Amino acid sequence: MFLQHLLNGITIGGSYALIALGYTLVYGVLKLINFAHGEIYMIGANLGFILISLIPAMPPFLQGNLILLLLAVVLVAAVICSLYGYYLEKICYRPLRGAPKLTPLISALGASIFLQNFVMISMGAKDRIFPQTIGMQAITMGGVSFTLLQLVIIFSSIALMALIYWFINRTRLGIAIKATSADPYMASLVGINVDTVISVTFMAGSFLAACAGVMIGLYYGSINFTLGYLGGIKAFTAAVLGGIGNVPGAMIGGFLLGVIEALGAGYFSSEYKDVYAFFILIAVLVFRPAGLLGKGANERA
Amino acid sequence: MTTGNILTTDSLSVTFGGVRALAAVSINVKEGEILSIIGPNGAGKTTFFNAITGTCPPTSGQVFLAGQDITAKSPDEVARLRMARSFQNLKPFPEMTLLENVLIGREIHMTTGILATILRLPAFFADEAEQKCRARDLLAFVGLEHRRDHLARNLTYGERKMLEIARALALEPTLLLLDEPVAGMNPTETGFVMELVQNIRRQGITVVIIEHDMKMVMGISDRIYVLDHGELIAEGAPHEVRANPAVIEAYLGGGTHAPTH
Amino acid sequence: MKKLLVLGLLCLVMVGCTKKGGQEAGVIRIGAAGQLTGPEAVFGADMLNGVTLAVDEWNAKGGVLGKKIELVPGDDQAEPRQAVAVANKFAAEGVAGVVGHFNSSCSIPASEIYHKAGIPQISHASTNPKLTDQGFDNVFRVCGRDDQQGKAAADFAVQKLKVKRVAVIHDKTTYGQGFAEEFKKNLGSGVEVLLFEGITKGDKDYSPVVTKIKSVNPDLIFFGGIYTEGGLLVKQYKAMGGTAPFIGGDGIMSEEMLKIGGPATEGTYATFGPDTKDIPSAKGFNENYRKKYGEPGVYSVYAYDAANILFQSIQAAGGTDGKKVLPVIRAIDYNGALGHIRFDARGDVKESPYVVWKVESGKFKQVK
Amino acid sequence: MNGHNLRHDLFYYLGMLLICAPFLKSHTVYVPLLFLGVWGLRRFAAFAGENRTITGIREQMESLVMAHSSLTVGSILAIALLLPFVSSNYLIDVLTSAILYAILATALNITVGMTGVLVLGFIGFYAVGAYTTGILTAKFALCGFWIALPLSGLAAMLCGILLGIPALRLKGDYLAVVTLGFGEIIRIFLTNLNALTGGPNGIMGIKRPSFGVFALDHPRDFYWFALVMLSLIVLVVARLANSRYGRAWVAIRENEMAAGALGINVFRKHLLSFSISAFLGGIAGSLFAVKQGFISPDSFTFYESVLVLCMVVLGGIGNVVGSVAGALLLIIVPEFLREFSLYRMLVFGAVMIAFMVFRPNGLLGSRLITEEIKDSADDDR
Repeated sequence: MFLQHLLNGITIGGSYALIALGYTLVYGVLKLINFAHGEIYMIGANLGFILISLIPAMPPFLQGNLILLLLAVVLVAAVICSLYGYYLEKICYRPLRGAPKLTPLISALGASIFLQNFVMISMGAKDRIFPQTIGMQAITMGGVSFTLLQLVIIFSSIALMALIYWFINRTRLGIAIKATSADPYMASLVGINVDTVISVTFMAGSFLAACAGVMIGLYYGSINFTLGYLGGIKAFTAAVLGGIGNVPGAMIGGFLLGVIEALGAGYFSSEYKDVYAFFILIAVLVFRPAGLLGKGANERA
Repeated sequence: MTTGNILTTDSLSVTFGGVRALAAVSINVKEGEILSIIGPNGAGKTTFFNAITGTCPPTSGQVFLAGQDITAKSPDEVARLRMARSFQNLKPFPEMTLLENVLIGREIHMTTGILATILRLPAFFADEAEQKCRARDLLAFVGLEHRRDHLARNLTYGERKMLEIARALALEPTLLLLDEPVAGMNPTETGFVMELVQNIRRQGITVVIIEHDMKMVMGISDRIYVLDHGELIAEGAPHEVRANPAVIEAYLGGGTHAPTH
Repeated sequence: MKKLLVLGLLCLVMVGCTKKGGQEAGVIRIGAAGQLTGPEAVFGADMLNGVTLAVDEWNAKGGVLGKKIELVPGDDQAEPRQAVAVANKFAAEGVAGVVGHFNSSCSIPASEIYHKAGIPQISHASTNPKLTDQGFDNVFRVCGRDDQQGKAAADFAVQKLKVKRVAVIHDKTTYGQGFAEEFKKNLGSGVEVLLFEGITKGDKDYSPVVTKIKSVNPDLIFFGGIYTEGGLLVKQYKAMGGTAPFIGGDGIMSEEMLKIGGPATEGTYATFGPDTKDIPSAKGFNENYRKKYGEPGVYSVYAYDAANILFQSIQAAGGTDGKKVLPVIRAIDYNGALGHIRFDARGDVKESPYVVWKVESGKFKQVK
Repeated sequence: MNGHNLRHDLFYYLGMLLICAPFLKSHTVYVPLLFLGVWGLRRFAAFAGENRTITGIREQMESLVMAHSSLTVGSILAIALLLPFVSSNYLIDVLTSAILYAILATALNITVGMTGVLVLGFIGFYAVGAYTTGILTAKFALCGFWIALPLSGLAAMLCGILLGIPALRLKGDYLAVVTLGFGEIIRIFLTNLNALTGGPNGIMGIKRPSFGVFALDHPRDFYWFALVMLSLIVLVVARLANSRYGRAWVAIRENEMAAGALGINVFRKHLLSFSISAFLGGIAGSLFAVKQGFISPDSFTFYESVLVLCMVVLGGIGNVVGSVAGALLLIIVPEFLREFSLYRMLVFGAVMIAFMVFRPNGLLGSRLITEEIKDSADDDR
């Protein structure tokens, strides 16, 4: 029972972690909460649905290789989503650089409402059902039941996190992102194009969110346009839990939140499932504002 | 505590993540004097102000204001004990008029309760009128009376500095800390500020100044402390400090401002 | 500029005010209220299509009392505040009757306004008992009540399935929780309720609650709620290796349920009205609806009949005055796509309309 | 504009169209039109910003209204009072709704606008107020409306203080998210505490208040009552704004550090503004409960919080009259757009972004406390 809850928590935690990375990366460079990030995740899931429903129209030799197709779907959705991230930043945040804190936050809320309704109008309000694809049979091992898909999702999220970790620590652009988070002014002095870095950060975050979106779509099989709100809030909580602006923190925070939720709902009451997330959020912020892995407690404003 | 010392620090230290910004600085400020603190950039002067006003609590050491331990007090408590300060990078309230800016400084002297405010009782009007009158006087004192209804964001750089001084004076401080009051000003303006500071002292207010402008420092200070790398390296009257080899070394070694220009 | 803007705004309001509502000559207006936008907009669309079909049919025959029927849609966004606004709007525009709302939480506050204005309200889907228990003389519904439905589901579970251990899950809505409580109440002493728990609507991850269900190992799982959550619940339960069947209500009686749940829904029970395929009078509706809008939603036919009852009553009353129309509706013996409908004193349908359906080879089929 | 600019714009919008393409269906043909509109707006904003005549006319009109401000306020009030005589019950209901939201916006403006503390879960206080009234007057019928009204405010204020004491030590975004969490927690508890709140069914049968024998049953009477409450609250808030409290709040908004150095206890002033705001939110909630006669958790969603925030922003942050105007605008205009309900929220979101980008100070600008005096140094911003 405990192991089962743990596994459930880790599966959902992986997607929280992926979305949380987007919040954390953007917060790092811009010191801004990208409230529309949850919607990017939602758009990713919807793109995944659109692309998967295109599969039957593909040439037959491609259709045989389902794994390859699914990979392609994730990739295409993620690339389109990163463009969404790019435009989001360009339209809603760039003109507001240097404006009071409140301003970009409100335009983010506006973007959130816009994207939600855009998808609602174009995709319809009802839930879209992903076709049943791979590995939905239950596998039971030592009292714990899981599906193949669940394992795939856990491993892909870990792989994606490794990828982003590599990107940030080993590539030129990634290091530029790190430098900009540390001190944008100094970064611009040493010849880093801060605008480009910010765009790339948004795109990277959106890329991950889209991957999470498609995976969640496959896992639960049903998506709609309201997905982004709750997913976004939860992921944000995860980011704060780990210490916003801190990349490993977001990953750990995501998994932790997933597990806490699963255990809370499992052992207490699932009626208050969302309350656990918010209570943790408030408790963490009040008692350890910098998050579990964060540093520089009070100066973050 | 010797009487006559309005501010005393006892081996005040501030550490930022392993870096010592202030190392066991002990100074005393005598009542009624004009004291300057100088030192090269990064010597820890502003950190010292932040440490004594509670903006950045010291890692170790103690601060006494008129004999009272204020080490652990928050900035607003310190301000209510009549220690006022200005900031190096200016912090006027841009969307408020000059008069309102100064009235914020009068806040601790205002007594009207919330109910009296809502009901607009006579006490409210009396209080408002009195404080506005005081605020106007202060603006006149720094030469900004004619712009009292302008927004602070429309002021020039020099005017903002003046506004900050007026605002700090509104607290009716016994001790006034000025962080680079003439930086970026032309000689005429500097002369005006020097006169102003002396006028302030004449009202019985002790003034501590951080400044790079040596003409001002040497011209009006009674005493000077010199900080370098967070440590106190010299103390004395202007002419003594000017001749101190350690000071010359510190400025020639790492600074842009030699104390002799 | 600043205050002029405010002035301008008020002028706008004034202009709006002068455009007073009222029945234009030659037209009878009918309101159709439900969630036309939002996550459950599909219910609104099903309702609107059903009503539109009825309106078109009557208009093709020359209208009611020789006047054309004009349909006025009202979007309550499944939110009580909006429902009240819609109701007030309908009242101001002088509609002759209202079909709707969908959610009980919307129908109830709106009914008070219709009551004051003397407008007949026939809800096609609000099953919460409170709606008609308020005692308003203008409120009717063509669907059943949750207490009837809860009893039907409980009777079926006890008498036919002979279950002993049940887990009860609901979605914490007026509908879902009310239904679940009625179900629990009607189970009797012979059945043990192992779990009574709510889930969050709109969530996608029900693995914690599913794990819990599995650990108590019930004979039957009751779900009070709609298909979006129901489908996921069934699917996640089966994916975790669970085997007990589910039973739900009208909320999960939908093609969507089958799509979301996939093969996992096989063997799921649902209480609902009888199959319209068995009702000869529904044939026309089913054909016409399919021609115009595709496969009907489960509540389309209820909306269609509600609209028809309204039109027939207005026709019979000889006018749109609520005072004349209401007694006609109360006394009506209507034979439509749902079969015979007669109202009792509260405004509920007289015969409990519930039967049990079961998913067999990917389709809901009525259990005989 | 030069060729490069044009080409850049072209790529920009083509790219946007391209990423929207997967979603394009027959009924979203308006999306390209929307982009065109955005483009036009951008050009127009640039044009209007540069065009002296347009700004000149605006300033002239401003000063004209300002010169007769008491007359303007008086006539607006007169119109508002007389309005019910020429409108239907439906419109009165819409206007009453707008008034309740105006109270909410005025209350929220104290924290968001004046003190600069972003609160995203403000509807939580509204909910606490509404449920306090519901529970006291209907569920357990302990007392009448007139006792419940202040109690609702106090209950909300208590929540505000309990939340504020730990939360107000945080800053900016963090605080915003904590308040968002608060709003959600309140809603979840309202849904689950069945015995107290009626759970998802909410509370029914809340009666309208009455003055002795004179019951405010007719929508028109209740409208007047709400109008009186709004006027009172606006008056109180305006008076607070124009006093040492308001000045201290604004000072904290402008620069917390400087305010602290001037002896202002930032935390206590924050808490004061937060609790006054919560109190007024609770009062609005109480009015909402008696207006609707029925409350359920559905009415207190995050979306409502955002809506109220938008009113504050649209009207101009920190501007008391602006909040009221914002509320009227955001409740009344969508009501006229009911026919286009599908696109309503889409446009709403776009307008929010456009406002932030093109007119961040809101419709009425941010100042009314003391009028801004324009001079040559104005381009300092």
